[in-house]
Amino acid sequence: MKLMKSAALAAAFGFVAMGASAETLKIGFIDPLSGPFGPSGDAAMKHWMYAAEQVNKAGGINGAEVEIIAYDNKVNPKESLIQFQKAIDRGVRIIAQGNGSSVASALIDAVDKHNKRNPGDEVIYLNFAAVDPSFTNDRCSFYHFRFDSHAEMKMNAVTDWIAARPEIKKVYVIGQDYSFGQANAKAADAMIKAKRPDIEIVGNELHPMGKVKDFTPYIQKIMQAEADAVITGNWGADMVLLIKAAIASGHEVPYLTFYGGSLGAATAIGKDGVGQLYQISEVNTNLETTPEQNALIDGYEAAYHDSYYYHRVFNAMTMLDEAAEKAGTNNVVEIAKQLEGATLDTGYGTITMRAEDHQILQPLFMSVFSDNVTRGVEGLPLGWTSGDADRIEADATAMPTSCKMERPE
Amino acid sequence: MTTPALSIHGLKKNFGPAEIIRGVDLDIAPGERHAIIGPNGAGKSTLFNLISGGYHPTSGSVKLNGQEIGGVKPYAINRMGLSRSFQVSNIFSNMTVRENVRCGVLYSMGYGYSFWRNVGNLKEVQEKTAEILNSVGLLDKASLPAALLPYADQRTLEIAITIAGGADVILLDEPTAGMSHSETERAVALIKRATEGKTLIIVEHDMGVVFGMADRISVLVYGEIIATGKPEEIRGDPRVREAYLGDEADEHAEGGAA
Amino acid sequence: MNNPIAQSVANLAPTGGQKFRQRVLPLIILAIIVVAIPFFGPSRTVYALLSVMGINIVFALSYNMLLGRGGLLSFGHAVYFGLGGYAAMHAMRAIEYADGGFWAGFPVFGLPIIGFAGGALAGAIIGWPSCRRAGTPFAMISLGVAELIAAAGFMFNSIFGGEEGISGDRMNGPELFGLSMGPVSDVYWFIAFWLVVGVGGMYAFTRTPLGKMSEATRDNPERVEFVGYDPQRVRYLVFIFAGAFAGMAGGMAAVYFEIFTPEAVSLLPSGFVLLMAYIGGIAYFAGPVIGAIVLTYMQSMLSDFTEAWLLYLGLLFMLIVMYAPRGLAGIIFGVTGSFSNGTFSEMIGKWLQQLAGAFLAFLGLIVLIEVSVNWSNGFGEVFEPFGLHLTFANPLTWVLIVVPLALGILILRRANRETEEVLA
Amino acid sequence: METIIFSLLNGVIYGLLLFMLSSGLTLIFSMMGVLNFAHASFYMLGAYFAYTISGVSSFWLALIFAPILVGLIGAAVEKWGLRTVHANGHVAELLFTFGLAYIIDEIVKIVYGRNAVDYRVPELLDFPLFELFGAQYPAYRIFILFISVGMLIALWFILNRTRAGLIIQAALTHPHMVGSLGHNVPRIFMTVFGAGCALAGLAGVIGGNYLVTDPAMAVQMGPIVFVVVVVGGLGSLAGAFLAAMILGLLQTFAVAIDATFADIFGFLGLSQTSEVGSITIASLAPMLPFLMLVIVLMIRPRGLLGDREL
Repeated sequence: MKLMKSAALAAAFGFVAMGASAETLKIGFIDPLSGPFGPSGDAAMKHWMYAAEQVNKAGGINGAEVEIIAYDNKVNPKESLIQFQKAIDRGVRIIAQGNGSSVASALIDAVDKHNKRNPGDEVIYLNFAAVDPSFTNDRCSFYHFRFDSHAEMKMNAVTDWIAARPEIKKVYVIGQDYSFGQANAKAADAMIKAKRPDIEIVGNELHPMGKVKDFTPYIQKIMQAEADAVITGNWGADMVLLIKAAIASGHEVPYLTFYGGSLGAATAIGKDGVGQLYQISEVNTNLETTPEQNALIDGYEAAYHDSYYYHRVFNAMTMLDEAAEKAGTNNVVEIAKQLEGATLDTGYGTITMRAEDHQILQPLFMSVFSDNVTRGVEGLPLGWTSGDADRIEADATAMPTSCKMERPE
Repeated sequence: MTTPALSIHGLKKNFGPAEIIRGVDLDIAPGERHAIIGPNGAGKSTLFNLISGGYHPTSGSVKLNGQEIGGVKPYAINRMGLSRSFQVSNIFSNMTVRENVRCGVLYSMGYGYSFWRNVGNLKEVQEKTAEILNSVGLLDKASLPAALLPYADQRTLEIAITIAGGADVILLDEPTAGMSHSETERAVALIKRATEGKTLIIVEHDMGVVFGMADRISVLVYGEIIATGKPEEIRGDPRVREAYLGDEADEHAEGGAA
Repeated sequence: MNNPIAQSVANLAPTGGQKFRQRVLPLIILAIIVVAIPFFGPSRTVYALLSVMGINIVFALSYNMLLGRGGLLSFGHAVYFGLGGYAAMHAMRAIEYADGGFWAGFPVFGLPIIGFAGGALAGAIIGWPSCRRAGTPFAMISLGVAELIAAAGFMFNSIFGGEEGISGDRMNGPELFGLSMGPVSDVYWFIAFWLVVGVGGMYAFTRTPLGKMSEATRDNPERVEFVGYDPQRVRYLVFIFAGAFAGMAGGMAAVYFEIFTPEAVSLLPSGFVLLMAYIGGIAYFAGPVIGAIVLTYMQSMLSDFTEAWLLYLGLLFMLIVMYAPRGLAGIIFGVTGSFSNGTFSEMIGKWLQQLAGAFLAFLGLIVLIEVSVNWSNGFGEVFEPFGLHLTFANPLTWVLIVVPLALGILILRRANRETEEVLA
Repeated sequence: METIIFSLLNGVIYGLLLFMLSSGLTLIFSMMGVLNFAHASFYMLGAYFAYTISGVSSFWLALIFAPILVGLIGAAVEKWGLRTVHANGHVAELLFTFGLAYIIDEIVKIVYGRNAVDYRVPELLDFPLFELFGAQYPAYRIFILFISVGMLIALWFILNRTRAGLIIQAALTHPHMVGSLGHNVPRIFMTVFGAGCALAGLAGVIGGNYLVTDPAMAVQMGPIVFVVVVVGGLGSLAGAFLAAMILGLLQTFAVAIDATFADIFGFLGLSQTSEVGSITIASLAPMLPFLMLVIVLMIRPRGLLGDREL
């Protein structure tokens, strides 16, 4: 926060464009910091700041100190574009954003247009959470790198997990009625039919986003359909209320979520969700890993009194560091060239930034909410755990891409 | 006989079970000055609202120059040539006096809802406004906000807005209510001058005003007209005296709640 | 003018000089400021802020056609901004993919006209049921309609483009005035042009018969009926114009941002435009202009200093509603007005007192809010102005909260009491 | 069959919760003409206070004291805030509450954090009461039912059997008359506003753990409350009750319908694959209240049982 404020003061009162300086490498973090989505952005910002601290302790990137400058975009695409202009003025040439595909879409567009209209002064965009598949398919861009598995890859992993469990015979899909939920619904249907034609999809429901207060009627429908597992891409209150309603109705089947581990969900759902709430993600803090990784988690949680969640932020920072060192310069186009196809050995396996579409390939884990964990989340004795069978290898998550990348000379 | 300016037949108005107007018949000739008197609660204001479009009649008919206007919207009736004033000053208090009168002029001059003209440049509107302001004696106060006018001037402005549209049937609802004696005299002179050649229907409590101005008088009691006639006929009518005086005594007892 | 009476009333109306000073001069000053700014070599941030301010000024003024001039409180004005913007956005794509025909010859510079038409059309359709009533029913209908349109925004992907909206490229079609529309400075001229057109157009509207009757309908709908106007029709027409100018602002936004998302038709921007207009002052034509400038700055810059900017915004709004219902414009015109009528020297003492009181109270409040926010975040940071180390455990914090707050409120009360005594 | 019974039960409970939340606003709105935008914020405060109180003592104490606390805050807001702007008319009052909602939201975020808090159903009620067609029915829902009905009876008793209630009833139908009866109008307003807020607070206490207690709960509930009040009609608690029930049932039943527009309007040639045709009734369920709001205001501005127009 301090970093952000002092810098912001300079910008607001100076009102002048500042060039990029040699001593610092500025990363413009553009995410919600106030309003209803403030918590998500805030948590991500803490991860970025801790990641920057770690890199700086090790001497920075090519000797330059990494500075995270946070911009509050209120999850509003238009506001994000204003903050983007502010960031460029401040000498930021690397932006990071995650929350909200609408914002990501606007930023990809804006970055592309900026780079086209200002050759020699390019900006690259590290996307750590916006999962619309199109960003690394038909809308792919040389300047955009995604460090999270996109929605279809996650759905692919979820359906792989289901396919490996013969006891699951009937699946229900429920999601929010907007582009993301609609895409999920289609993908789930197609993938399950392809992998396990014997599984019956007993329901594929879309409900309006953020409007349903009582999910019990939906749960009754799911129960009457006698589903053995439920897949949902819901996030925020829609996810929490759905799970709570399922618990209250005693519907004890796996609820396979994309965002069950998001901030605040564990607290809101509580111990009743144990054994029933699943999430697909690139990490859970109870996985077996290296001592370094454990030290990182401990260090982060001690420094920020917050749960370690955005593992991919550390992946992004480390890959950025390595790419820049390899390029021998902090010029972002050179960094981007080195990021293409880069690999990194993490505490959970090797990850690759696929060159053809700038999509990360990383192992995914289907974790279950449990009360028998060494590391809890949100200060609770509850956390996420998974067995060996719940690991989906990085290669298995790969999906074909329709990307036709245009690269600069 | 020529078509009456205003012709009312079998007019009734109920509010739920309460019959407020219980069958009114009245013909008023063009150019006549007609006064309606009656005790409080007789239905005078209701009758005005029925004529001017404020209320929908339960039954019966109201004809303006031979055309049915019962249940027609007030603005439509106004456009057909009937205009009214209100018992309580009903002016545009955030506007200047000049703007107030101009509001009354605009529609009749054919500028209706136009949004492609600057009101400041409409010469004939300015002239008409000035003429009306002059005729009611408010010319020197034209730039004052209407809310700052003294009470009597607000009443005058009320009349000015009413006559501004050039309607030939004018309804005035207690135009001198609350005025001092000298103010009343001036108001009466103004009304006489301003409604020259027009049909005037006036509700008034001040008997001096009524008998000094009206060609004919109707007495409305409990929703019915009990007598219509020349002032001297009404003055001598025993039914009127009975109904009126009896009720006026009650009115004093009640403390005059309107 | 051969009529002497008309001549005398014409004398009562504002003179040519007054008219020029009050009506034309502010517009010319606006145009000069707008033209002068680029010569100071503004940064991208300044260009971005100014452009958004320009858009918001037109948007807030269009809102004030309803609230300030028409007395209609709407909770769904962003619907027209959004629909106009979407219309312009679709047109921009049509220009991009045009293959001859009408759109191939349409300059991107003219897209606000499409927005204007789109907003007017939306206003004409939605206004028909909405404008039958004024007051609270109108406000509630606008809220319901806004909710419905916001939900539709996420359902009809072919129109709204789903969550990610639709985007386009403004660097297509024929160029106008030699502007490629690529760099922010080119877009600045575009925004400036339409800002002057919009402000001028909406000012002119207040001078038309319809504009005047809209004010009359706000003040006294009953009387309006009895001078030949249908108040519903007046409201409806005003509503269409308000929608049209909001749509024009949407068209400006479409060109500036090159993207429109369903969030643009949601309740949030509808609430924000209400704040802009009201904080600026709805009783003055210039009020929403001031409000748009101040709030745009707050929205995009204040969030750099504090994440509690929404709280400050809320507090500012409450203070305006409670103690300065004529808004910031009311305060400004109160002060400038006192120069012309010579009461400035009497009032200045009181104002300085009020200013000092407000400043002190505000100081205490800032310390309270900032320390609270940092305490709430709880990750080791504390509020550190001027090297002070303030936490709730630090007694100095409480001194810095309570003393200025109490002192400020005391001064404010004293100043107000004095005025009451003077008035009495 | 199962669907119908479940939808009925859930609809009634949701409707009762809505009624509890909106009855206070009906009182406030009918008497003072203030359409309180912050009403749902008081509901949120109720939930958060209950969370705090049940944390240090028990849920049962929270059930009593949280609404009282919310009511006191409401009364204070009326006395030191709303009354100041009263002279500037209803629009100013509406805007005041609009700003108040903003501020309460932000303060709650600072004090309680921006994520959900762990406010849960008390142990005593945390068990499945009975099983219906294979699905468990939680006891807490029946508890909500009892509390709401209890409140309904208490409200009815106060309004019809006490002097204060009779004054309030008179004021509901004839807001301008109260002053002439010689009653202290500001005090009545303050009491009603406080009581209305307390009712919202009570809804928060029992709704907060049934749903989720987070800073977004006010924003989510806010507009629905207006719908209940407006559709129910001015001055009519019975109307509000009816509207809440209709909304509760409508929403739960619509969810259970799988039909799409194409199924219904197929005879018009609407195809299943078209954008409009593929919309299901279920996905429209949460939009129904707003559709109802707009339609009622257009064709019947006095609401279902209101005695006068808005």
